[in-house]
Amino acid sequence: MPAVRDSLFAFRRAPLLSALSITTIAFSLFAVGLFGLVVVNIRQALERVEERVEIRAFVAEKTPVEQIALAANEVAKYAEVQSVDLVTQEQALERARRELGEFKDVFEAEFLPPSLDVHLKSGFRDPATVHQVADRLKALSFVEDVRFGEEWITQLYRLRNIAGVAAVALGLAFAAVAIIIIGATIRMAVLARSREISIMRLVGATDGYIRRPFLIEGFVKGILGGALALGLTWLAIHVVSGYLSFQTVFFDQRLALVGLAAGAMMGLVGSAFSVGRHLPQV
Amino acid sequence: MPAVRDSLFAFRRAPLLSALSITTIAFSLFAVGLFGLVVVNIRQALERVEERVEIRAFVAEKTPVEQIALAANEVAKYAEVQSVDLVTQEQALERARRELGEFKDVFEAEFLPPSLDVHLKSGFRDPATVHQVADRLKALSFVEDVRFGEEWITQLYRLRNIAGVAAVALGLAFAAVAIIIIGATIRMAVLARSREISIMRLVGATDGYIRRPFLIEGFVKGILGGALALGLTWLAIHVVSGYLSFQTVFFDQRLALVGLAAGAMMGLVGSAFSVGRHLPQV
Amino acid sequence: MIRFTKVTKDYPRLGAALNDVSFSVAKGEFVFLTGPSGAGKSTILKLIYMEERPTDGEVRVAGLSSVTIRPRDIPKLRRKLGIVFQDFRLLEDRTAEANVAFALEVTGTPRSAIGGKVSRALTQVGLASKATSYPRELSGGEQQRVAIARALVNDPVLLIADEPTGNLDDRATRGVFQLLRDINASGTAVLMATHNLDLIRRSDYRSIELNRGKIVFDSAEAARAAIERFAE
Amino acid sequence: MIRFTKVTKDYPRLGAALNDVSFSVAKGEFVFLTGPSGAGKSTILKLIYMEERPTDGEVRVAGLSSVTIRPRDIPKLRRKLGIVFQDFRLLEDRTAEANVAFALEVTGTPRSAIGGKVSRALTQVGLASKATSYPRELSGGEQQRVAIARALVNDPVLLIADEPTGNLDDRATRGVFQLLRDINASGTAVLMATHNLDLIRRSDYRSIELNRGKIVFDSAEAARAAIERFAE
Ligand SMILES: Nc1ncnc2c1ncn2[C@@H]1O[C@H](COP(=O)(O)OP(=O)(O)OP(=O)(O)O)[C@@H](O)[C@H]1O
Ligand SMILES: Nc1ncnc2c1ncn2[C@@H]1O[C@H](COP(=O)(O)OP(=O)(O)OP(=O)(O)O)[C@@H](O)[C@H]1O
Ligand SMILES: [Mg+2]
Ligand SMILES: [Mg+2]
Repeated sequence: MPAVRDSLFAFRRAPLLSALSITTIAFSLFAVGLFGLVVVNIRQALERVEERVEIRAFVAEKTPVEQIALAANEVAKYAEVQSVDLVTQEQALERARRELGEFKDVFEAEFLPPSLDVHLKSGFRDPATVHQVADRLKALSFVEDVRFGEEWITQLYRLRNIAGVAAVALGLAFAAVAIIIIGATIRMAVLARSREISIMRLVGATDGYIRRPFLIEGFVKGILGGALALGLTWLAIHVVSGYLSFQTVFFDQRLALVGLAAGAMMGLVGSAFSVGRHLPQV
Repeated sequence: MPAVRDSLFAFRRAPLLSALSITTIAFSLFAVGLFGLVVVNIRQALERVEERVEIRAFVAEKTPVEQIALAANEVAKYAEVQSVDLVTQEQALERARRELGEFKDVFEAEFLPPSLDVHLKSGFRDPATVHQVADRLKALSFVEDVRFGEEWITQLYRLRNIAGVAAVALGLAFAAVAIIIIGATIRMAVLARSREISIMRLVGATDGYIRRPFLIEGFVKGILGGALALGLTWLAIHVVSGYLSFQTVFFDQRLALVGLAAGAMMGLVGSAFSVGRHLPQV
Repeated sequence: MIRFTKVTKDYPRLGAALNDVSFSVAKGEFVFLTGPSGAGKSTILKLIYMEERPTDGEVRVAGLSSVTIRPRDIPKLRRKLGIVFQDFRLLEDRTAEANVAFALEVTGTPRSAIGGKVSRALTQVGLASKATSYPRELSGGEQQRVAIARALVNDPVLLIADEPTGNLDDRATRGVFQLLRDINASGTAVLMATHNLDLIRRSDYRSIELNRGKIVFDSAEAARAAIERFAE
Repeated sequence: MIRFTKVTKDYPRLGAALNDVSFSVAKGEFVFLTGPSGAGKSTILKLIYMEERPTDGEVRVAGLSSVTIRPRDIPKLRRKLGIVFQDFRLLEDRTAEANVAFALEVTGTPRSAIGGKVSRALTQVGLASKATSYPRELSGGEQQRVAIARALVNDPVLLIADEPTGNLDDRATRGVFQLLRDINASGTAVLMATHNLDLIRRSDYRSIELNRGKIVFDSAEAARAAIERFAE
């Protein structure tokens, strides 16, 4: 196929131009990729944090243990509830010491009340549901007080929403920029080959024939750009996570393929658009 | 000056090519700028946090207040020390309640010892100095225990160092990328004008004459790219800080000028390098 | 093969480059097009391969009309033509060989057939030894012959040549002319714009002379008129 | 003005395009360079404006030697020359006017002087009315005349013309030739490569004929030899 050969020839003939467009595709996808990874990692972190969403119902001090255990069984049957832990006074102290860190020596007295610690099922950890469950717990006769870090849960969800919206917005913006840059590169390629194109026309080449190598060029560059972006992202994440020593997740195979496909699409769309617009002007 | 006219003419003749190179300069400076702002803001935040570096010396319970006050005066005279607060048992309890948030109802007993809270002068808040002062405090007869969050201070400094190194490294990397891209753009311009250049040579133009418009072009594009980058950075910061509602600082006038100059330099260096390399090949 | 009917061609600032021009060329005919610089010769050729469209009138070439042709049919027309341009139009970054092969690749000739056709065409114009030279390594006359080889290579039904001997010495000019005659003898119609009056005088092919966008002399018409006068 | 001393020029794959060529052209002389396509005419001209360097021997032009010249002196040499290229070398994206002005701008002529010189040169070649046309809007002959105007515009001491009448009809050819004679009469040396033997025959200027890279005839030498024989 001379079209393929032609488009590969374009790489040899204008290695810098080609490298530039691949690099720009790679950089835009790299940016999207980095951001995507931030999102992926934030989400993971959020999920881990979310698991700690719990409602703590403090029990009046003189309540018999049997009654609490009974109530615990009752609460465990709520549709939203994943598990219920009964925390005795000793366990509460132990935990407080752990959680309050450097002040641990300071806690001597047994002053923490026992509690029922309720974990919700995933999918039921949004502020509204938490509120609802908390209200039901509050209605139990032996419960003195219910705490669940309302502020904190709301903030968590707000952060997640911001991250999601930003991911989509930035992704779209960068894709647009990349397509524009590819279009510009193809336009330059068209201009650089304008003499060749006009001669092709004069010896009887069809528009499809003239167009094909540009499309293939865009497609191949897109794929290469996508692959480069994946490599860069992988490298960046590993360097960063190695340096700051925190755990990170990389894209799975499916997402990596999506990245390549996105590169190819960007290359194809950009070149198709640009060729369509600029070929008639040559 | 025909050189200036020629280089401006280049913008009209190849608006897309020009826009592309300006955009790439802008994007690279934008990235540097964003990162720079992150650094600036992290630094500011660190400074604020740093102010909270304090050494707390717990005093044996039966020590007379006069002796503590005397010691406090003594400690306040250390070269490294900014201020010394005497915290009584009641104040300690009050503070614990405030700091421990949701568990505040739980603290009933007066079990916290009084303490001397020592703040260090800025410049003396590094781990080594803090250690040293802590040791001197420990030597005081009535001091039972000294705490100063060693781990925390060390982490803080490590973070600051990472930020600094990353700023320089990323800044250099991006500058290199930008210069390469400008070089590529100028190379394309040289190639696009190769016929013109060869004709110029044949009618007696000197190399300096041929080179000048490319240098001016690079310079002007660099300035424009720098300006665009400043604008983008400003916008990005304001959008982000507006959305996440936290306080940010922008570059001062001097740094903004440095940004413009950096753009101009990048444009000039990139085009000089590229013209020097590719002109002889035309 | 070609029919111009009351063709007028205006260029934006110039006004009429051609003014009410009518003539026709039969299958297999050999026709010279002459006239001073700027008379409109190249314009007529451009109308034939439909790089330009007439402002008024109709141009018919190989069964296609300038009035009804769709843009996507123009490649089909051009594949039937061989064109030698006044300014050669060779690709600077391809060898002589590749320049000729180009015309075949574009029209989808199978790769296996290309090599043979290309070397035959280059041999015909006497440039077999320069097959792998780039245009800048060729003299002006050699470039012109590459351009001719490219026009010949796909066996056109009509060959259009715009000043194909402008850069050639007398001997090479006669060589190229002989080549065009041979092609014509094998059935291809030839339309050749030239300033070389010697060639026209020495052969007895039909010649059309243009001046300021009008046909001022057509040897076929003149002959017909003479015959008519003789018959009276 | 020009002296070639035992000049040989090899091209990479071709071998010798010029072989031991020696001749000289005096100040103010008019010399034709003829010979078949590929004989080496353009190569001699390229050696004169130092686009190529000889493989062996020495080329001296306007006091500068190919052996000792530094690259940065080449522009100085070219500013003294006017060159008409076989393939015109006009800038596609500039008008005729701007193409001519270009040669002046490049050499640092003050802007105020450019306009007048340009329109005078275009008038000389009969193209004043096409000053604002772009090359693609000009016929082949008109482009050639723009190229001539550009070569004339900076009053060169030596005018080099490579086939300047290849695209011109007889009348225009005579016009351009007359122009070159006028320029020559005002003291400029002219070296013109051409295939047009008519021109050479009709004038009695010196002519040098090349073939396969060697000088096979030089009318000045022939005349000297004839005089010597006569004197015997
Ligand atoms: N695209 C164009 N726009 C405006 N004017 C044009 C254009 N093309 C040609 N012309 C003008 O039309 C006239 C005829 O041009 P054409 O090229 O047909 O002449 P020609 O007979 O081929 O001359 P030559 O022998 O010099 O090649 C000329 O005056 C030319 O300047
Ligand atoms: N750069 C080059 N590399 C290799 N060979 C070359 C180069 N330039 C010219 N030649 C060869 O040198 C020979 C002489 O070329 P030159 O251009 O001097 O011929 P010419 O006399 O001007 O011919 P014409 O009348 O056709 O223009 C030709 O055979 C040509 O192919
Ligand atoms: Mg013409
Ligand atoms: Mg030549």
